[in-house]
Amino acid sequence: MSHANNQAEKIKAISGVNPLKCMKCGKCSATCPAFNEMDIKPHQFVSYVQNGDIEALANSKSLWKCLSCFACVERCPRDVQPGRLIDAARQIVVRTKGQTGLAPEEIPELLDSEVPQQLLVSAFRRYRR
Amino acid sequence: MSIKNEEFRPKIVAFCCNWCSYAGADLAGSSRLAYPADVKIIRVPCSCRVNPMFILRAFEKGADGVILCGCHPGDCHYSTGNYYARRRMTLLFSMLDYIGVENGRTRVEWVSAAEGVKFSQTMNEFVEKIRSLGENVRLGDLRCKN
Amino acid sequence: MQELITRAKELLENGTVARVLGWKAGDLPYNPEPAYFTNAEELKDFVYNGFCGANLSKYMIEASKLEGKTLVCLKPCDTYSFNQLLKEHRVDREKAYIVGVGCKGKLNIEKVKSFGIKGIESVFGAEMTDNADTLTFQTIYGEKTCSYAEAMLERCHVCKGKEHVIYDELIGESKDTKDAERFAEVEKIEAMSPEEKFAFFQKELSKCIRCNACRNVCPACSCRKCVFDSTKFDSAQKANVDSFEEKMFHIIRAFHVAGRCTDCGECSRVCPQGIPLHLFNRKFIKDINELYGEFQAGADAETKGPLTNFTFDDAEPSIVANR
Amino acid sequence: MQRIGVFVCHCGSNIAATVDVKKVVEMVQMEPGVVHAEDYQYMCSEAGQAKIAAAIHEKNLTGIVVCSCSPRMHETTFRTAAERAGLNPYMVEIANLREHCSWIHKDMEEATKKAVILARAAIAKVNLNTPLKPGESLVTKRALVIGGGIAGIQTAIDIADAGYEVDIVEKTPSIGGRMSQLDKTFPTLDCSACILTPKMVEAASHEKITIYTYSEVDKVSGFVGDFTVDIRKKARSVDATKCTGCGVCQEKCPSKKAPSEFNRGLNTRSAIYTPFAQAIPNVPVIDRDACMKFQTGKCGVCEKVCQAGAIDYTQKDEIVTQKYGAIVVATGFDTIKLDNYDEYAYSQSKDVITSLELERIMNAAGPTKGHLERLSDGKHPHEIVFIQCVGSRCSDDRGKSYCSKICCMYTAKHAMLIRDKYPDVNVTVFYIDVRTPGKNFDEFYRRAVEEYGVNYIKGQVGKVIPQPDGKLLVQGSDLLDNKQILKEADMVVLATAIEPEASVRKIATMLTASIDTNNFLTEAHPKLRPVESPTAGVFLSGVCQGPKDIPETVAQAGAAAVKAIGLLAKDKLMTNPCTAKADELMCNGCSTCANVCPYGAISYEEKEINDHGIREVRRVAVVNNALCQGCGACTVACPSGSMDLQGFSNRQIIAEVDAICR
Repeated sequence: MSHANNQAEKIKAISGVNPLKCMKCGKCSATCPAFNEMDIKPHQFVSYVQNGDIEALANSKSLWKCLSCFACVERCPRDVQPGRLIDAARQIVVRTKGQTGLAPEEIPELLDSEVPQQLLVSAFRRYRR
Repeated sequence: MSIKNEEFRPKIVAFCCNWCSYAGADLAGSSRLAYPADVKIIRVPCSCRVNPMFILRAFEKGADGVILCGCHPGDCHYSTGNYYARRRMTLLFSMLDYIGVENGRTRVEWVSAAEGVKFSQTMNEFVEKIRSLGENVRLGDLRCKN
Repeated sequence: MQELITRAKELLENGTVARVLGWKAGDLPYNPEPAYFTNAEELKDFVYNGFCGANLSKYMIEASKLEGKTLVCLKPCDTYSFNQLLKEHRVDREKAYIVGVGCKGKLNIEKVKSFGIKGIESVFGAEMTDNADTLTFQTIYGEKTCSYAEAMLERCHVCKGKEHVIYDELIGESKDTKDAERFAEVEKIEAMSPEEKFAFFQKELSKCIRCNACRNVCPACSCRKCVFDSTKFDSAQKANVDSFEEKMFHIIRAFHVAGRCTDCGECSRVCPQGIPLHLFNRKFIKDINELYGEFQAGADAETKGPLTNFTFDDAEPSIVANR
Repeated sequence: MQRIGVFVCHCGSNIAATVDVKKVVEMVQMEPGVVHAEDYQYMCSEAGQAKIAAAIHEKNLTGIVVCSCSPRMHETTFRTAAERAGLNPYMVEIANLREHCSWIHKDMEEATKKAVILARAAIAKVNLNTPLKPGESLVTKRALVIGGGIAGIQTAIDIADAGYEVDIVEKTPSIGGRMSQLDKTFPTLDCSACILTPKMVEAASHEKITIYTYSEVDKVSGFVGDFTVDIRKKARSVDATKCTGCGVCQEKCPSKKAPSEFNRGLNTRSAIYTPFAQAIPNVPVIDRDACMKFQTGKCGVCEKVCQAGAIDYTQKDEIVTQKYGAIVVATGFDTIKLDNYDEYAYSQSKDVITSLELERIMNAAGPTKGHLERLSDGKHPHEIVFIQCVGSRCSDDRGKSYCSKICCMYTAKHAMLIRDKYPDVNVTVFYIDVRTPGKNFDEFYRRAVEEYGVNYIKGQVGKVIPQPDGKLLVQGSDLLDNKQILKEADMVVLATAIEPEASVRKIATMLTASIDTNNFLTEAHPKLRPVESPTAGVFLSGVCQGPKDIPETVAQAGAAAVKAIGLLAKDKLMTNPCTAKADELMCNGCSTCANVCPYGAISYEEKEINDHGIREVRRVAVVNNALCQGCGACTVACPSGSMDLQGFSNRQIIAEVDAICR
């Protein structure tokens, strides 16, 4: 198995998402609040994973623009859950960089009372594994 | 008695209802979806035709596993047969478990006429399970063994 | 007991009933046996005491075919069996005059003997009128005593209650003798490993001599012809030769009465080999209660039995492996 | 002892390539009862069948085992062949050496071994077979159609035209169904009512058709050719024989607050009402829940104004019991509830509507008299957004997994009609795919785009946000431009998924007709028997079987009618002889078997029984062979084993078990 394929398989395994279920309706992109910030749009994300182009995803801006609000996950009619795919892609990138996670003791000093609750929650979602 | 070092080939009886599971088995056949030859199918009109006596009889005569296949709940050709079969088999299996027969020698699976793949998969799994359990010694009648 | 005899005489005399189905004294002080009485003269032998464990409801199948009504003495738990038979059209309600007799727990002579009380000549404390908690035995080795409760049949320790579920009149006081968990024994076996379970039943069932006493006494096992005597299953007249035979017999017997067995405990009471046969029936009852909702066979004569009923979302048989 | 002949088929190389057929022939000859065994290239061919016939004559065979393909394939062939040769057809059993053996195994030795075992099991069974004779049952020459929409109407007319009596049962006060609610129809744009009304009139005036409106099927018993059905005629509170249909009662009725079902609740109707002007019959009903007379006892206006004296407050539900030979289900569809789709703001804004509601708005008899206006403020809209696939093609439990099939076309229709009538209105359609297979369908859609300038955007809408000024902000995506779109609209129309009418579940249960997880009725075969239910004598017409448009519905309605006519044309039906049978000597009369019988085929008789010299009257089970379908549920429920199934008896199955485990 090639490296790219391997990465795609990993993303599927981590997210538990089968991108083949996508019927390309674009409801994820329609619903995404960070759409305009993204270079690779949520629905494209799914097909990138399907086609195994993880390299592009890893280098994309979108990876870090996703708010993990999971509106796309909630509304996707096919249970494809693009948000989870993005989350999984982040995991891959983070792992390759050797940053396996956030230590609990590091959290308090990173906290800012101005930070919105949702961001915190999504950060935990992102890093606690 | 069979020679010890020979590979264990279980005897497996599969009761299949005529309308769904037997047709599912036919579809597995026409789709060439292989499963071990250890499985022998008996056609019954409905899963509710299968008397616990038949299952115990099979074990008595040396079967190592018995599986019952019927239409999915809600799809019974006779509308309610599999619901009765479901209760009967649940209680029977529970009793077999209670008297110490290994779990897994009996199984119920709902297989529709369109599920050739499922039929084949189920049989492969079941044969695998029975092979791992080995010969049925707890229920067999020694006189019936070859 | 006297009240019972007086009333029976009255009903016989005024023609309400043609006979009385009760118990008469046996050859020993602790083995009364079921009997018919057709007149006041015969009623002199009538007894009713703590040893009258027999469930008389099954006798009503034959009695229903006789001319006239039969007065039948039923203890609270026996009335469940009667109801079940009624549901299955095996007895005729019109042919029965049910006297619900009081019960304060029935005695198990094997239990008494296990206390070392042997050579019994007479018993005190087993009469219905006796309120003593102690049984006193006059034996050839002198006077011996034991606790009434401890000498009770297993079924009385898990008593279904002192209420009669069907009757024409009630005579005598009843007592709820429940002092144990009904499913405790079943749970104990369920907790065993498969090997232990197998060993347990192997040991118990290997005692079976296929005398069919369990089958003959059981009010639910009332088929005109049992499948084990029938040519229709190629299972007829099999001698008890190997370990599988009696397992098959007892599993199928229990299965055939599943959902119909009232848990009257007669099978265990009459087994000459002392096999705890109720453990089979009670396992089914426990499963039925857990999987399909609480069900007491014979609580009424209308409700559909759990094996002739279903719901769309019943548990799958795989639940057995996953429990 | 039987004299059994075993015939092993090569099926060309299908069996013979994997199973050593000669070896099978050799092995089965050692089985008890076998007096003849041979193999042949194609047993099902005429020459093969001739071999069977010859052996029956020469060797006086009493039983046959054919080792061939699945019994589902050729059991009938071989049974017929045996019958022609003078043998009872039920003395034939099939060992399935193809689907269950040669096709799934590769190793010849292993497959041959298994083949021998399968043959042995069949031989063991035949040894216990007994000749069986099918019974006969008469066919009642009358059909019932459940549902009075276009499907039901068409089926009824076709059956009636063939000369058979037909009854239509419709639960609403008028026939007409969903089609009567439509404004125009695609792809011709002709007016729905204009083409439907003549059909309704034809059905109503047909001498062979009886219509029961405001009626429901209460109970069904019996079986193919001989169903008995209880029809509940709900109390109309109006005497149909006296009513002249003048309509004064509806005009004068003071309680006019009930939501109009016909107009999808977009406006109200009176408590006494006919659903629409062309209703058939033109006899109103009183909605007792909405009527002041029934609720408070004070009113009675309709009674006072009715010249014909047709109002009858004391009317009660009436049960009509009728016998039928065939039953056609034509219960139709409804749109799904949108409770699970909050993102489209259906419950928040009156200007977010379903397509069926738009039909009513566009219709001259609708709540806005045919004027396109916003239901919130009555204003003329300038921007309309259509959203496709709302609740269709959805793999979670919020919606339906299937494509509703008709939405692409009716949306094109709506878009086109709006642009045609109101060129000032901009129409935007958000789609996932545009699906237009069908004659003149794609051309129709292309016209909407090319001639009428409807703006189709590939991409789904994520949410609709009602604005304080009454506008609707539609946030969607344009996948081709890779843009997210924010569009202000005045109205949003949802192409809501369709689902089978909810009442079909109950009807399916009564008919013992199988139904799938989406509540669509199942066909006997998805390709080859698409208008028949697996339950004999029950046929499917229209959307109750699956989504379809009007022409398809009408075509299927005709097909269902033909199938029903084919049944009604027969005088007698042969019944399956593999039925349950109670052994009177062993029967306890305990009713356990009757409790599990799905067909009510078991009854009890007090019968004098001679049990080895003892004569007594006993309660014994009696099976009605015409009702029994042979499932065998009773045989297992029976504690004494007195109930047995002919053709699949306890001993036969045990013999098979023994042969396999030997």
